[in-house]
Amino acid sequence: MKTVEEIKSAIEAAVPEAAVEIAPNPNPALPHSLRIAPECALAVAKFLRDDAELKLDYLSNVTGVDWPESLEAVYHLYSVEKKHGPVVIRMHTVNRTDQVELPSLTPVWRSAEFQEREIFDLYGIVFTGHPDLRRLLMWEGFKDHPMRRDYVEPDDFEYEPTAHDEVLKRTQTHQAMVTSEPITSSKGSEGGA
Amino acid sequence: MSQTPFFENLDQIFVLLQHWLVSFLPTSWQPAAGVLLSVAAIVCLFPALFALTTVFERKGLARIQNRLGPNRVGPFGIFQPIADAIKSLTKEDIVPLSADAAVHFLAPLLLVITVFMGFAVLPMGRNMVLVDLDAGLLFYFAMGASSELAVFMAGWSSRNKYSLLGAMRAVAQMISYEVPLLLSSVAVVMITGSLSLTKIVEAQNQYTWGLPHWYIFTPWGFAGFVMYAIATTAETNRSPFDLPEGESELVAGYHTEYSGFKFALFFLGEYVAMFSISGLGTTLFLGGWSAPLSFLTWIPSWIWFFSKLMLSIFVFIWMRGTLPRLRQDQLMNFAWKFVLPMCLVNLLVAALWRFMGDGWLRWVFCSAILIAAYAGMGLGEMRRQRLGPRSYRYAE
Amino acid sequence: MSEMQSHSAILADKPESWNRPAVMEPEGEGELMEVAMGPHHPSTHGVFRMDVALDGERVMRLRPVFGYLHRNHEKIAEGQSYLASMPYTDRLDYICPITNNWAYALAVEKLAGQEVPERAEYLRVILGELTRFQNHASSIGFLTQEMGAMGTPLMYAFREREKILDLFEELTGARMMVNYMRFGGCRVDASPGWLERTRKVVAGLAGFVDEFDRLLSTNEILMARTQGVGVLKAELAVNAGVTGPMLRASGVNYDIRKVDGYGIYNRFNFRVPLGDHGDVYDRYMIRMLEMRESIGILQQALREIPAGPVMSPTAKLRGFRPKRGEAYGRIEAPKGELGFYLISNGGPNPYRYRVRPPSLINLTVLEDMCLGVNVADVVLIFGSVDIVLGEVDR
Amino acid sequence: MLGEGILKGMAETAKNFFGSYFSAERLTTVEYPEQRIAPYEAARVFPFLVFDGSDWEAGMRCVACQICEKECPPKCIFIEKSKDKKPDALGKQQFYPARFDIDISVCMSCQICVEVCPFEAIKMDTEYELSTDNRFGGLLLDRRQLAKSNQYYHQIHPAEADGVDARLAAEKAKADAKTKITAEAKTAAIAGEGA
Repeated sequence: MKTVEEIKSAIEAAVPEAAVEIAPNPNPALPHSLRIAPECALAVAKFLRDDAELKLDYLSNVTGVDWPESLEAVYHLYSVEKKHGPVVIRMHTVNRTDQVELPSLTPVWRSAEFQEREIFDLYGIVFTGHPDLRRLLMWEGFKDHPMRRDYVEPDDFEYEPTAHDEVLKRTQTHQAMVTSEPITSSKGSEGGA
Repeated sequence: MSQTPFFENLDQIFVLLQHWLVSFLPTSWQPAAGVLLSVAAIVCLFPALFALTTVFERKGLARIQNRLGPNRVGPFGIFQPIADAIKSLTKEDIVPLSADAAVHFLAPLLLVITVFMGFAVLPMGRNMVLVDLDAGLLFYFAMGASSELAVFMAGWSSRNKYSLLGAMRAVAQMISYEVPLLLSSVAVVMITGSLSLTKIVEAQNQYTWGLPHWYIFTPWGFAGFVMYAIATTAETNRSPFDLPEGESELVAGYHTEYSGFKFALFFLGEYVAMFSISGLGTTLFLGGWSAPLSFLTWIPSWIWFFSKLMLSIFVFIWMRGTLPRLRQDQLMNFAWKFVLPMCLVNLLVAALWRFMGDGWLRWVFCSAILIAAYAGMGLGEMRRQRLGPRSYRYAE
Repeated sequence: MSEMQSHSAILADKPESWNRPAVMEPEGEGELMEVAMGPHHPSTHGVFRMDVALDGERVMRLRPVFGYLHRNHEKIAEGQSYLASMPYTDRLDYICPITNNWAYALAVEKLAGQEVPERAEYLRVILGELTRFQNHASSIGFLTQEMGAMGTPLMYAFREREKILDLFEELTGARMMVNYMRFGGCRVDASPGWLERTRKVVAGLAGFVDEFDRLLSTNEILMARTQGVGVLKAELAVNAGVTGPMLRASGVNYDIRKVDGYGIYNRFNFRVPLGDHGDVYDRYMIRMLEMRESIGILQQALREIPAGPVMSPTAKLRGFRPKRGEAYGRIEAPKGELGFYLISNGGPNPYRYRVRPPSLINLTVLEDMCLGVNVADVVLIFGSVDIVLGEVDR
Repeated sequence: MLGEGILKGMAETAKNFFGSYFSAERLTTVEYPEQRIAPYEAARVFPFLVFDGSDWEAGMRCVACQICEKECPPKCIFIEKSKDKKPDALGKQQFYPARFDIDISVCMSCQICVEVCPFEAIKMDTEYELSTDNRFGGLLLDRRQLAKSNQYYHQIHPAEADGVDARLAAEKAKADAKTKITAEAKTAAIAGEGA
């Protein structure tokens, strides 16, 4: 199995226009990953899958990560034929608000189909070229993306007898909205439930 | 026939009882009253048997699956059907808004009525037959065939996709299996030379060396019985042919939209159909009410009839506990490409049997034809569909 | 849709049939019948829906709909400490909680560079293989249940599962929600009596597999229903990320126990059965054969288990803060590759916590396998994938 | 091939049918309300608070450190720390929980509170018949309902409780030795001062 640096040079040799950089992982648990510019991602992915030496034919895991300045999609690749891996590739969006498009890798690895839908659903990354980009876990018509760190939970009040900290605060704001009578501690709300 | 009068009376107890009761009435009323009494007896007896069978079925299935089964209502759970009856009577009777209410209401009634009509010609013991029709078998099949209408009415009127799919499956299946059902019975008619069910039983009620002359103990009778049993299972929508109700596919098939008492009627109809069709099978192939060994003839005939009936019910339950179900197209293929040809071969064999006369040669010859046909067709079909056990390799 | 065109241009030199399921055309005139199978359909476990378009009884289109059991497990885990997510992993694939524990513990141990004592590794293998055994047995039971076998095989499977769950309860205190593994070992040690009882149970398991074999393997109806149904080609299976017995039934030799040799699997002698047809029958048989291999592994592990501690002395329970960085830990769970992807920013909570659910990803090819088959086979194919909705929806 | 697979299966179910009447191995059902299985020693249902001695309030081991409240995955524990301090079993002045509630409708029996508790104050109960007709109040246990004696703990988890007692005794001995040393040092210091 090639090292990450060798893979990088192999990609650059095969796909000259590709912009690939190594994103270091401070932890020895997983090799450094390859950050790929979205424009050439499809070509790089195809190279990784079809290259006779790499043969990364199996895309195991696709996931989103919410960084403070951008959204990221992470792909974990293995080879079933050569039994090596993992190679981690990642892609960044430009920002977290309006430029959240990334190319879909579903045309190269079918296993990305549901996982990219899930990322679209939970993180709001729009995968261009995905054959069927709909929400996966949340329902159609749901607003917002729950896995983002700035996601605000809706005010769906649920009685909890041991409300404390955040839950108590939420309970109180909800009660303030619904009734004029605020509750002070958790025991006080027992009658209202 | 060395029967003591006591056992003879016991054998005829129901007949005597009926005569005694009717004798209080004027002579001109007597035939009608006699019939009414018998009808009442049948209409009471089989639902009771149905109630018992449901609890036996649940317990039997439970034991097959290493469970205890219902054991909470009464000793050994024997009163479970009463609790079930109360439950289904008190449940809300839901009719879907878009359903055709009249047809939706009539379907379970029609099913139950047609199913009970079949009992009119079944001899349930010596001299115990409601109407001894000369063409009893024909009447029976005519009645059996009309139950398909009820099933289709139920599926169609419910306006539910699962009901409709279930009804379509049920009708296709029941019509397909009607053919082998009839053809396997025809062999019996050919040998006996009569359509009267009483005559068919009489023909089997003879003994050689203490062994009975039941048709199942002949090559053609055995093959006919197997084909009849397969067709019966399909006709009554029992596992492994329970596609019309296939729970994992069609929720509950044609009675998806029935609840409460109407659902109970469907349930009743199905079980009573099972009794009646096993009763017919008993009559045709298992010697009806005749005893299995000549020295057992002192036991009343109706006991033999009902024992054989319950035995076949047990086999139904046993199969239900073991077998997965077939698919619709496989079921149809099986009917038309295997059971039907086998029935035709069996007709041929029955004819041979009749004309070859006594002797061991006809046993060998008839059995050989049947076994060859069975194995040839079965293996051919398995090979054509590429079915069979497989071997597996291991990676290092 | 210029974006789409550029994609197809890039892929033009190698047309891939596995990119999308084929589009089915109905025969003759007439409309398609849209049937929603689920979420209240008896075969869909109550929390799954398949929107099926039927031409007669033939499936023309199939859309799985998820999310009925979604509780955002990942978000919950990102809001609490590493340890507090351990009991939640029990509830992913609730048929095999031990392997979920194991995969999560493995990922965190990689992240923290934590060693695991020998005896704990053996206990993990023993419990993991017991879990695999009972999962395969009950999944075959569910499959035959959906084939209409009145639950008899399922009940036999549950009879054996009961014995295994009793062992789990005795050791961990709970039958299903075991919460057994910790980062750097296992929570409690097994007593000699427990090991002895486990040996006794394992000795009886082979007889149970034989019973299953007699009951089902040569049954003509089962063969007719499953052979040639729901065929999955090896290329598509690999490309779609299908793992576990389903992948091996398609003839692909990929078992993470062999490939990664995580834990101490390198020490055990076992074989990987492979199917040649990739149909439902192969999936069934691969599970049967894997059960037999599991018994072999169990016997070896129970013979060789050493004495010693079950928790590494360096393991930390309170104030556990792994190093910065990311880790991906994966194991061969009974249903396929179960992976946990963790990003740590050095804090007490994971920055990113991701579960790679085998059940969800194995369903990617559901439509491909179901197109053109009878509606009764949809249920069967769905059953042969062997999913648990707790893991699909998370 | 020709139906013998079906017959083999039928034979197998027949064996189970009759076997279930004779073999306890096959018929594993326990008829619950009449028959009960004794819970395993490791069994865990919901947590309870251990107290020493006979007075539940005085003997409560919990010092309201709130670690379990923080670590509880479903956040079902609610603790209010007392304003004052009381002497604990070792005679040290400690806070005590003015309120300690566990909502067992939320609790998922994971035992993490038990593992993280440094004071051996919270343990798992084996009592499982806890259904009540009061959905909210009945499933919210306060510290009075949660308090169970150390004898009870010994009764349900004998081996575990012995270990805990030994550990506590060792700690106490250490603490005693320490106080003795400090006391000696103190007296020595006083003596030194005097001299």
